[in-house]
Amino acid sequence: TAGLLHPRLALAKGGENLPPNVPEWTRMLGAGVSEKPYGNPSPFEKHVVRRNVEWLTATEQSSVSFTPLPDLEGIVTPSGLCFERHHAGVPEIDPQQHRLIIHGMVDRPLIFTMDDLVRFPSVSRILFLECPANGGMEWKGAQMNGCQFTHGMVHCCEWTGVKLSTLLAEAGVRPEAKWMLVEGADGAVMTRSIPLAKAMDDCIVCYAQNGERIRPEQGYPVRLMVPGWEGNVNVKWLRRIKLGDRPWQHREETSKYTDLMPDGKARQFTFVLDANSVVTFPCPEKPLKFGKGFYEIRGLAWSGRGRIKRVDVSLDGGDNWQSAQLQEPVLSQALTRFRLPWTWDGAPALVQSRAIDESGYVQPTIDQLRAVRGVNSIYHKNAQQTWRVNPDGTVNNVQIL
Amino acid sequence: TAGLLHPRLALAKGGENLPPNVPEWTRMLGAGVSEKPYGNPSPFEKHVVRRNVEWLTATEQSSVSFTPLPDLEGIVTPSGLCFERHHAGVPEIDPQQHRLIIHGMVDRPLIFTMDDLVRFPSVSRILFLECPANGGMEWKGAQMNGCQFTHGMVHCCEWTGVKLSTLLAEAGVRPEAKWMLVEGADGAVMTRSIPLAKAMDDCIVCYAQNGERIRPEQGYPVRLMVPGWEGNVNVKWLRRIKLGDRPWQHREETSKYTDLMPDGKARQFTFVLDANSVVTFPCPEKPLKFGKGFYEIRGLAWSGRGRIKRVDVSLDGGDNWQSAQLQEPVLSQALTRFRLPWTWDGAPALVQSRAIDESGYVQPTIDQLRAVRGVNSIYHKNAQQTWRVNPDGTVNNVQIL
Amino acid sequence: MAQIQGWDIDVRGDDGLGLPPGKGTVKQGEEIYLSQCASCHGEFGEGNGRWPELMGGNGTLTSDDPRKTVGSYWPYAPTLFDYVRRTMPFTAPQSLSNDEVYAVTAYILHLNDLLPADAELDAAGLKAIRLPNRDGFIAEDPRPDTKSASEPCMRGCRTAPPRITSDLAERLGVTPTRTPKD
Amino acid sequence: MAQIQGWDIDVRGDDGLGLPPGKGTVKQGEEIYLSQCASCHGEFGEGNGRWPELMGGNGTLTSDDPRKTVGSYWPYAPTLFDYVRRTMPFTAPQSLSNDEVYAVTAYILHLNDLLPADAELDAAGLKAIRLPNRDGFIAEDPRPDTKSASEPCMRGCRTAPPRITSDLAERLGVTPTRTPKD
Ligand code: HEC
Ligand code: HEC
Ligand SMILES: [Ca+2]
Ligand SMILES: [Ca+2]
Ligand SMILES: [Ca+2]
Ligand SMILES: [Ca+2]
Ligand SMILES: [Ca+2]
Ligand SMILES: [Ca+2]
Ligand SMILES: [Co+2]
Ligand SMILES: [Co+2]
Repeated sequence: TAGLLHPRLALAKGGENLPPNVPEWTRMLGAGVSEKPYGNPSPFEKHVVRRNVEWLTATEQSSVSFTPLPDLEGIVTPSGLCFERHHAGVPEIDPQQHRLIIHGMVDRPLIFTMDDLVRFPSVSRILFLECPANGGMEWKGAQMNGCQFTHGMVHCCEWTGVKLSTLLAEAGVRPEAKWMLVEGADGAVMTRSIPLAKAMDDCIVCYAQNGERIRPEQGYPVRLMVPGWEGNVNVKWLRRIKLGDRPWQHREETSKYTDLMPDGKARQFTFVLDANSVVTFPCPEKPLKFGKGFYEIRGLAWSGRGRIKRVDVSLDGGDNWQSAQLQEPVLSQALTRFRLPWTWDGAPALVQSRAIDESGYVQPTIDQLRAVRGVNSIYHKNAQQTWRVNPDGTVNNVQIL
Repeated sequence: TAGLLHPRLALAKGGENLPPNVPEWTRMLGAGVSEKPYGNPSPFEKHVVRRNVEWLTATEQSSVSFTPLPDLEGIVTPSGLCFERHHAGVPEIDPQQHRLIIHGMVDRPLIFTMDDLVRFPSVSRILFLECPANGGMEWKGAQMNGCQFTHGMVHCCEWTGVKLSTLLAEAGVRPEAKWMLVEGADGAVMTRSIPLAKAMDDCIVCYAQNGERIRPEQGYPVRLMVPGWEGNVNVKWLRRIKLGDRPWQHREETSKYTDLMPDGKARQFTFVLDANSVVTFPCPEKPLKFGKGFYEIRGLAWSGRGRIKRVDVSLDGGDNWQSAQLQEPVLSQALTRFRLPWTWDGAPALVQSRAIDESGYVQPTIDQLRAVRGVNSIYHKNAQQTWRVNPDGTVNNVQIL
Repeated sequence: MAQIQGWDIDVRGDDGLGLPPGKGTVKQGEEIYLSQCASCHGEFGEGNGRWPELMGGNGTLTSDDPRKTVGSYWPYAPTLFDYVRRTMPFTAPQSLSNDEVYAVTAYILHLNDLLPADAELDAAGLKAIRLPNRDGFIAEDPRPDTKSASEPCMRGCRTAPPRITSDLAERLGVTPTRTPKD
Repeated sequence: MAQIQGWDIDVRGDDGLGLPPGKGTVKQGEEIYLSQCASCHGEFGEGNGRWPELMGGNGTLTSDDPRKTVGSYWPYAPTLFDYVRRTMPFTAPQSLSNDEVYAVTAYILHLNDLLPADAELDAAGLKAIRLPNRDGFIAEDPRPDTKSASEPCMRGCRTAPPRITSDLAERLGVTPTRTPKD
């Protein structure tokens, strides 16, 4: 691949820190090892932050902030940049005083301390977590001119905890139990009903995220992870699990997190996150700023139904497609990074990606989705995204037919 | 596994935040979404920090701080907790003004900006990075009573960058080139010589760590990753790569990072990190604080030669061994988490782990190592660690024969 | 277990299982509502600014602008008690007594023409109320609900050139900037 | 390329390739050393406290307490020039001129009895110096250098019960505490 970029390789000109000069930071000592017992990003990365959309919600305590996907590489999201969604702000919980109760249709109701939970056999998985409202602002048309806002309600971390099935075995599940209610300790005392089959299958009661204890915004000291299922059921600040014979029909599974169809009926308990993907470079925040020539298209794909099998990229609005390279290992229910080399000729382009998962599901176009669901279902908007690349290299969010 | 822990499941007694009371944090709103554009751990996790050993070095600018391994789960190390080792402090580099030069035995000397580097085809890998001095304080005997200090010069992150072979192809490698010198932009202007075969094989010029741009302590804005090779050659704040026909015999590969043998000769260019492992629970920092009963032994294993094939754990000082469960997927040259259930009978125990990698290499005992290398070689001490568990559940660092 | 009872606050929507003893009138609810709820949800439940509305919206679910409220969208009345008890008023969750929650629940139902002005509400009364959109939900998830060839087209897939149907995002000016506040 | 030259400071240890023009005397070096180096490395290169020592240690490499210095351990003299130029004095790297680096290099060699007191050093002189431990290094990595059965023993592996050979760690008191400083 020699000659990939060298037409425009930067030759240093002027500047006291540029060669041949020895930069100031090379001529002095930097910070010592005990200066930052817990480290932070460089001050030059101040723009890489979660952002909220101020006009979107009445209050910042029941609101959302978005992961800066265009600034990220690979598949791991740093914990400090994981999107936030909460309904009564982030509680500051003392782990010594936090308890998890399991009761209802069990043989032995139990109360666990954090020490108890950590003591059990543990598992770790790298999992994506997505709010089903991700992309929800785009049902009626292209609205947000930024990948952080069209797709930033997703993150991917390594989660560690005890399998919920282990805890339920301690309590003894009664045969009539078919659902469970999971409840948070925040001011929203968030509740969702989850089928017991999923609980027994792969749910994890997690206390660690990317190696360290879970961040406050993500449920410190303990949250539920429900692999591949919509973010809201992954209840944070988990305080209680109650087993029962049917769902609780609570506010977050009736008034919210239901998908209104054009006929006025609403789908309920739409848990699984269908395959989704987005090109994170180029995108509105990351234009093609060096003119014609080589670029690597980069993006993310994910599916609640398992592994990503393939991601196709189109540069002409879906007429022709090329399969991108997937970063190995491709993990089930985790973000999957895709990459495709591209030599841009300077002409306008319509860049799209299309994910296909191991179940054979193909990420739909926006009109395929609208044909079935109309434009008022808010949740589960997993349509192919289109970025228009303009001749000056700027990039905009558009929708096409 | 019902009944695993329930003899001592905590029943809440007293305390205004314990059930049946509704804790204060459930009765109020917490922080809103724009309060922390970049998040941090809970204030209750203040003890989970890198620590240095003040008596070890004359200055904190040429020193080391250690990863708090006993506090971590899974395999990913959060970037803020990755051990630090630097020789002139952490430089604060402006990425706009940083340059990477490739020259020497190449057809076209080149100067790259950060923008150039990011534009090239990228790769991501989850890799461990270990200082070869990890454990170096333990050659003569058990000295540090803490896993953070006996083994904490290792971390594991997802690294993203451009393959060095891609950049070298741009420059055009001349046939007589056999080694390269890599050089940092810090005040130590750190240099090491690396065989060109390794450079062409799997070295990565990295700008991202766990998704975001590399942390200052880890080489912001760009560092070299040399998978499986001793930390020091993974030069941080990378500013220059020069190709030549033989090693440079610089200070860090003669005076330092050479392994003095009992006969007075020193091994040079001992790059590969042999398989190593340590039990992170229990350990001196994490005693068995609940008396007899169930515990999960947890630990980490890694090898510069590829994948960990097996980890055996002994509870009786090496008389009997059980193979632990390995966290999937097991990645080449990455930390590998192992776990083993254990019901402690309250008797003293000698807990050890022994890693075996895919090359068939078996992690040695300390006396096997000493028999060959004596006690003055400082580096590459990868002996099996022994923790003595006392009847009161406390744990100490010991060495046994 | 006594300890569990303090946290065991869930009320099941479809049959009201878990509703506590207690009662309250629409009249009492009005007073609580006006002092503790109206500042956000509006004097008549119409919702101030972007704060949620709690009434109206009937007949809008098939419109271009569906308004989903207790009256128009919620399937079960006991859910209202459960939600208000667990998390309202927004800034002081769990500060109301059970009687007060019954009262304010009654008042919100009244705002939606589901209870007369002189009504008193208790567990039995709440269970007996049938909300208008009771049968508005489909509990079976019909997804995947879009169809594509199992081997999707790779070359010359379009019959007509792409037509931009929406390109306002760039000019709308609703996207936050990349510059962080200090 | 002119731009590269400013950063192209490496000097190869074995043959001095890259040594710049310039020169300095032991005498000049002594002055620089005493004002800019001795505070850490000691008046005679003996090293103050835990700061590195720069002389002595000959004959200690096979002892219990090897002292590795320029005189006793380093294989190549040009490496000394390279290292001092790139990073010393510690608090002001690259602040010395090439002549000053030659001078202080000469002085350190003199402290190690490798140059007479009246010597002057330049590139040719530095290349000509042969350090005592020139042949002390093995460039081939002989590892893996421990042997274990390819299928290591799993049951009853010990011939004698384990004997603790070192258990001081607990009592030494050199391990930092878990409580962070504020
Ligand atoms: C300070 C503002 C505020 C006050 C005061 C307040 N609420 Fe709310 N209310 C909210 C917000 C915000 C939400 C949406 C929360 C969410 O979904 O995260 C909400 C949601 C609701 C809902 C659910 C609406 C739906 O359709 O899903 C009900 C019912 C409700 N409030 C009732 C009350 C009652 C009763 C009171 C007084 C006792 C009250 N609220 C006081 C802000 C307020
Ligand atoms: C403020 C303290 C300080 C001063 C002043 C200082 N040094 Fe150093 N020197 C150090 C430290 C610390 C190291 C080890 C650095 C490392 O390995 O990271 C070192 C290492 C060295 C070494 C390598 C020793 C070895 O065996 O590897 C040499 C040679 C050296 N210094 C020469 C000098 C000279 C010449 C000067 C003055 C021009 C000087 N130093 C001034 C602190 C100092
Ligand atoms: Ca410290
Ligand atoms: Ca709420
Ligand atoms: Ca903001
Ligand atoms: Ca130095
Ligand atoms: Ca309104
Ligand atoms: Ca000394
Ligand atoms: Co859903
Ligand atoms: Co080595």
